[in-house]
Amino acid sequence: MGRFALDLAHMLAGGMVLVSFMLLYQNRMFGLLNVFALHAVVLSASVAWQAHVQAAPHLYVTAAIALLLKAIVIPVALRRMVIRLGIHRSIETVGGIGLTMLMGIALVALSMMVMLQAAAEADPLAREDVALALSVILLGLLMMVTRYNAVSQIVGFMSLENGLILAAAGAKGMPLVVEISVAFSVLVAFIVIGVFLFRIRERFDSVDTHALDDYREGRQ
Amino acid sequence: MTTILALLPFRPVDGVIALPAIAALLLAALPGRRRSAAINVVASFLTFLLATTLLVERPAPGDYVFVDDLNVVFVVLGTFVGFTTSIFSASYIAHEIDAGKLSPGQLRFYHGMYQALAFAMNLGLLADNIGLMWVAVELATLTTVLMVGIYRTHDALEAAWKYFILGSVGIALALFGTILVYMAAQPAIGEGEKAMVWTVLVAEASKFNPELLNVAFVFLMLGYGTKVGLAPLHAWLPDAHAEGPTPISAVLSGLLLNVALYALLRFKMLLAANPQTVAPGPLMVTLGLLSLIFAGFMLYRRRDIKRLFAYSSIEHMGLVTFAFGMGGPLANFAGLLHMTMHSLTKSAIFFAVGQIAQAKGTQRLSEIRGLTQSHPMLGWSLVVGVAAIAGLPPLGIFMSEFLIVSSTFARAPLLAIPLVFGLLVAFGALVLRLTDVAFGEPEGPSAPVDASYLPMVAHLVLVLTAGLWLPAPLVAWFQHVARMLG
Amino acid sequence: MPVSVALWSVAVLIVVALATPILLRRSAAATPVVYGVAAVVALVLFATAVAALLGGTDISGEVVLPLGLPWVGAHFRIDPLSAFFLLVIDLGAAAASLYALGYGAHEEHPERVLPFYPAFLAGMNLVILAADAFSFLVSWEFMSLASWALVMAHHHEPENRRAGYVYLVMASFGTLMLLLAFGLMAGADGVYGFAEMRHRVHAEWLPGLVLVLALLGAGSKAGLVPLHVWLPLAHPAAPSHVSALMSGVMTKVAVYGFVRIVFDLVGDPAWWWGALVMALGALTAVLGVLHAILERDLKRLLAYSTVENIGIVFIGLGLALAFRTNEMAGPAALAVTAALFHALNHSLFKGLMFFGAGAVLGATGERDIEKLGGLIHRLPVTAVMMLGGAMAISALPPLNGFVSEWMLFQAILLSPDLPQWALKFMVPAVGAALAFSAALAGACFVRAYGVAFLGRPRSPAAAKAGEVDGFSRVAMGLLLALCLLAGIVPGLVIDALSSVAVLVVGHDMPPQPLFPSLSIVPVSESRSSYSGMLVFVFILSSSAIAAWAIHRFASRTLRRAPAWDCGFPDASPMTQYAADSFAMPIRRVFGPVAFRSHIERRMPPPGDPAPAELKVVKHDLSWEILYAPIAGRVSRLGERLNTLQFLSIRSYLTLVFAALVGLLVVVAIWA
Amino acid sequence: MGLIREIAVQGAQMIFVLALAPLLLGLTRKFKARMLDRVGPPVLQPYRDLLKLVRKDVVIAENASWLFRVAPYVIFAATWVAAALVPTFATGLQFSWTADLIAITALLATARFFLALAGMDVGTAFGGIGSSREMLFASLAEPAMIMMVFVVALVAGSTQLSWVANFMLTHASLRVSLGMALVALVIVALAENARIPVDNPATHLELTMVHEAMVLEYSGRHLAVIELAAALKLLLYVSLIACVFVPWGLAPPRSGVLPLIVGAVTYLAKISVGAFLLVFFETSIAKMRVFRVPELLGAALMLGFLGTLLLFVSRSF
Repeated sequence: MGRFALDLAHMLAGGMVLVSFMLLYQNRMFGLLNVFALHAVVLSASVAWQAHVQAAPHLYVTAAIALLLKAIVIPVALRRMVIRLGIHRSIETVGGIGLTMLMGIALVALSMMVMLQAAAEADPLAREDVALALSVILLGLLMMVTRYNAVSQIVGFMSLENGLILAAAGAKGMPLVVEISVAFSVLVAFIVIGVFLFRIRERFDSVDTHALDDYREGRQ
Repeated sequence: MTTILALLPFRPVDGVIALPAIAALLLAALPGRRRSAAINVVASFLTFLLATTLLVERPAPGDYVFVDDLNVVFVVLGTFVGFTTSIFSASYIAHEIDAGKLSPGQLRFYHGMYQALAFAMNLGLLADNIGLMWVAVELATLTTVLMVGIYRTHDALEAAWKYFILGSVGIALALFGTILVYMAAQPAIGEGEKAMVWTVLVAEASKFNPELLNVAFVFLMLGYGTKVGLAPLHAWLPDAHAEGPTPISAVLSGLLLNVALYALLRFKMLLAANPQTVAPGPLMVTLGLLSLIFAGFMLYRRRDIKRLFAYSSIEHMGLVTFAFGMGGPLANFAGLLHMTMHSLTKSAIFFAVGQIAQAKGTQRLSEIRGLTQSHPMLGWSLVVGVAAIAGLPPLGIFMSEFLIVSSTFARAPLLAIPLVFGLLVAFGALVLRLTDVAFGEPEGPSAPVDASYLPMVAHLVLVLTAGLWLPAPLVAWFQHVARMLG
Repeated sequence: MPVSVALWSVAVLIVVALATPILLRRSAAATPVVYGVAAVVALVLFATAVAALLGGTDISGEVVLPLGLPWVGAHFRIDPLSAFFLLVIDLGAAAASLYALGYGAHEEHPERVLPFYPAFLAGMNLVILAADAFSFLVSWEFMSLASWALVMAHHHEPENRRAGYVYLVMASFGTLMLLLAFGLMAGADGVYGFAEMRHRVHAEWLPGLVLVLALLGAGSKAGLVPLHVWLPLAHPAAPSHVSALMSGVMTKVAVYGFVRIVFDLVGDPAWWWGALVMALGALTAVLGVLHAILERDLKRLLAYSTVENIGIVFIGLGLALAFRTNEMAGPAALAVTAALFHALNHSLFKGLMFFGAGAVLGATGERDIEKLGGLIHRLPVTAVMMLGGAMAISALPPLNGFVSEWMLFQAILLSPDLPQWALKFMVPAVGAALAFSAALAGACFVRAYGVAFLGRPRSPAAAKAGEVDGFSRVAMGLLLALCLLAGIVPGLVIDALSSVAVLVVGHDMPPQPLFPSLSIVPVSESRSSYSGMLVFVFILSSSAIAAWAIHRFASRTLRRAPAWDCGFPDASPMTQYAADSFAMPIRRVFGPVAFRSHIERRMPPPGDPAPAELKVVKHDLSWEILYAPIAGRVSRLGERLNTLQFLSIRSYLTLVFAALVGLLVVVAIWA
Repeated sequence: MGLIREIAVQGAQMIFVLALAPLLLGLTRKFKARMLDRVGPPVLQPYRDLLKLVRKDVVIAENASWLFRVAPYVIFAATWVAAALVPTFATGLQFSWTADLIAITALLATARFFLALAGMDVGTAFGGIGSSREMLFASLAEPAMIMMVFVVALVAGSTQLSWVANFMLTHASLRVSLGMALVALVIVALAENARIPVDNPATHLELTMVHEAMVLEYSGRHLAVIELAAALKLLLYVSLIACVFVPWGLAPPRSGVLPLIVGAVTYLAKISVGAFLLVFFETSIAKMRVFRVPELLGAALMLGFLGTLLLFVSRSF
């Protein structure tokens, strides 16, 4: 395949990393959701491109799922929830946004270091893809651990999962990609429902509003 | 024997996987508690029978399902514990319903989930496809999440939620590892299904890109390690054990941890098959020791009896991981033996604990006293069980610990020091708790126990026998597997 | 073949142990049945051991059972060393079972004693019979487990529970240490059979490490300072006949383990081994007896005195090691014979003393000697037995305790020829320590016997006490007779030990002449000799003559009157010299050094009728310096780590994240 | 024939020490009185006392046990046997191999054991105080004694007194360690025989008394036997010092009558000198406080230890 294909794939994957950084940068709830929708769009574009390049039609399904579910349904649902549950519109972070951005950069560097030398003789398309996917995953995790709000943590998890889909799609001829993406969508749905069910307003680690630490063997 | 098997309309392997699935649907559909409990037991028993047939006759490995010495160990052990646990859970759940803790609807759900869990685990164990294995483990996790939360109490839900979130991250990491393995395999094997078929992978492993495999193993170690409950990925385990119904705690400790460990072992073999890779040993040894010592210290401050034994599960999984990490025929043998013994003992202990908790109406250690006096049978069984889990002879775990410690000391004396230290710390804690629970002046309410002691006693007898005498075929078999594990 | 006989007997014991719960439910006669069977089996084993030791039977055979480690099997055999210890153990076991036939009758919870008693005996015998590392350790720990269950028999007292806890933890510590020792000797290829282990060639650093591990492992079971702390807690907690077994017999099993590993399995010693073992032994002996002399609890006092005697045994073993290193075979044989002889003696008189203590406990319900007194009037027979035991344990001729210590002194007198300077300086000090502990033991038992049995009763319980049953008296009489026998014809024991000495140090003592009149000659007539028989006869005859002459030719009348007491007759029994006051001078002289002891006085203000209080505070330093800090550290660390139980999910995720990044960094650097 | 003669000699020795013991006591008292410019009791006074006591009725406390009545004879017998085994006028007696120096020490320990028990039997404060202090002193005196034995044994290569004496006769030489041993032995002897500065044999009803406190409840024949045993003990120590450190004049084994007589005469001379020295020492020193005594005995122990150490070390030269 031509250089163009490679560059485009590379650009899309890189775009996802960029959007992940944008996610990290957000400090407003709705902004976050919008950016996440963008993240999903870029993902589906990238997956679609992979489908085209690899001539693997089933990947189009994955792309479609991504677009439909993650770019539209879930963001909307979350936005509803934020309004319904009256969740704070601002995002509290551990150690401030700047610091997390710096850590994010370090993580991207790390993943490049690890993957580029690791996948040395894997075919270049896959290599770039995987390296970037790994950085997306790490950024997603970083988001999960540096954001207090439940919603932003969900978003972090979903971006992590986007990274997984990206990697899976990038792996040439990988079977079960569709199934996996479906499975993950189910998982995410579970989480969102859980949040809604347990009325988690602020903290991920408290399934209800009143303080909880007393139950775990009462830590007096 | 083989002729009888030939009469079966289906291959035993498929039966082992399919039967629980069918039973699950059936149970989900059928109301009625006695019946559903009975069906649960029968289904588990039949699964166990079918699994034992795998010992004598093995199907040819297919793309999705295969049987070799390694996973037969796990399958037979798993189906056996699943069977005994189903007996125990029958009486346990009956009591819970009488106590009004569970509604009939939840009961249906429970039994359905029980079989679904069995299905998922058997699938994961027998899967010949790393993708399929991953899916199965994820399924098993989800089912247990649902069962942990079954009481709908606040604590149960919180525990389930914690388990769910941590588990999902673990799943994600494991998946990424799997993808990387595929990518490593794909140049050598070519695109498509084949590159995920285990038997093919291990055959071709020497041609894979080693660095990629290293990175992959990091992710798999953390991903599946979360399920094994290795520190520092253990956080979900104690709460899940403590808040779920006791049979599920038994299944978690006795089976699910093993399944995750099995997945780890598979990939360890994969790496072992490729000489250029970084040896996975050190990684496993480190995490194993960490879990052992950490859990040992955590045992001291426990106030909840189920949480106590959950931490002891972490300790023992750490020990097993350590043994497999050390590698070599002796240590691997010890690891297999230890895992088996731990499954049997720990589930027996949870049987006892479940009945104790029902008899005393509490799980708080401080409110359970003098069991050997108030409930001699339960109390002494608990004493035997804890003696076994603490590694006292003549019970089975002593033999494996003997082999682990002595072989380690002969090979890497410096590693033996933290090992022995951790064992002592854990021992001290367990005995301390046992002294208070089993002896002293009984206090608090104590209802009589009507549940059957059979599963518990059966397990303990097995453990005792194994400590004194191992049947030669079993030994030969374990030794073969140990060599297989390299 | 003796081995199979022994194994069958052990099997019988185990069967009894398993059958006991049913027996208890079926019939009321469980107690006599169990103890009776145990006694018979013990006697059978004893006979086997005697036959094996005196070479009456062929003991070359080794039995391999398809148990234990699959590819090793369970090896059992009897060689002279194990035969001797079998003898010691089953003699004690037989006596204890006989005693228990009477004493066990008033056990309120027989179901907590009976099943474990035969198991305990079986465990001890198996340790001696085992001929491979795995069976040895299994039996060893099984023995600990069974005795732990017996310690927990009276689990309602919190201090018993604590004792059981400390005991079990120490026991498993010891087992792990032995496990490491065997692991070292077995090597990476796992050679666990003793026969093969013996012939392995080790790296030169290895035997030293094995010695240290063996000291830690066997020493923690035997009660070497500073590993003795569990012993005075656990031994008294058990029923008295079990205390007798634990103190008199189980410690010998530990000695056996040490001898087996260090003398037999690991190979040639280095010179510092002897020094180390001797030093520990001396320390143990002195500290043990100093603790004993301040103790008020009779059974605990006996337990501490066990610590002392173990110290004496290890002094002998250390000497033997030192001699053996320098190819001084004869002296080595003398030292090791003395050590083993003392082990035998201790098992005899310590059993006797614990039986006596049990009798007192049964008769008065008191273990605190401050509440006893005048028992010589109430328990005449027990009083005689205890007197004999006290004399034997205080190493007074003509009883057996003296003979072994005398032989030790003779061995020390041979040690100036040792070339190493450290040994030259150490051995005299050890000798002084030995003499010192012997003298203190005398003081200790004068105090114990004088306060408990003589004088006037200090409590109603003591005043109303009654003599114990026949079985107990017979058991005590048996042991006392053996003490006397071993004291007046020690030559027999020494000759019996010669094969053991040959096995252990490759040489034996010269055969002891039966005539002239049973004197023992360790080295040569010109050097030293001792005839317990003649001393006994002389003392007996001369005192008899004196008594007869005086009564015959001088007065024989006797008048009873109030005590003179310098003109203050019949004050209250409280004015008697109490145990604490008896120990006061010794405490005042040695206490501050040995265990920072001091006195707490509480004087009520003038006009307050409340009694003044005076309390002696003594610390077991090894506990406070060694164990308390460790326990504190562990619990503090546990407390600190415990916060990890209460983190938020986000923090747990952070842990996972950190682990992931860390590992990735590692891999990145690695590749 | 020879055997009978040997046994006769042995018997003679036993009678001899028994007969001499009170005399030594009398001598010391006489010498002491003289040094204090008193006339003092006649030398034979102790014999008279003993006879009188033996004839008197015995009065014992109501709650005294059989042990109280048996103890005196055991004490006496043990001491007597011990004394009989120390060569006085002849070495190599028939039964000398029965017990060596260590055994003799132990025999004295046996006597002490029973004395201390007897002290506690009646259950009075005085008896207890006596026994307690006696055992305290013993706990230091015995090791000191053993150390002394070590020194002697290492020099002479035997713990058998006859051999020691013969060795000393043949290889007489001045040695530092022997000197230390002598001092140690003297201190031990003073303590064991309840002499000043450790105890005062002449007093009663003094709270620092030890030996007298233990025998406080005894009377009549019992007291007589105990006193005799005490006298024997004193004689034993004196003759021990004599035969180890001034062995001259001892009759060699299997010797004729003349050497025996010579031995006897020299022995008498020795003990009278010993008595004189003892008294001289006692009159020139004051009684100690009880808790100073352990320091004194500790010094003895140290001396014995040093002597032993010297010998151990000097072996390698």
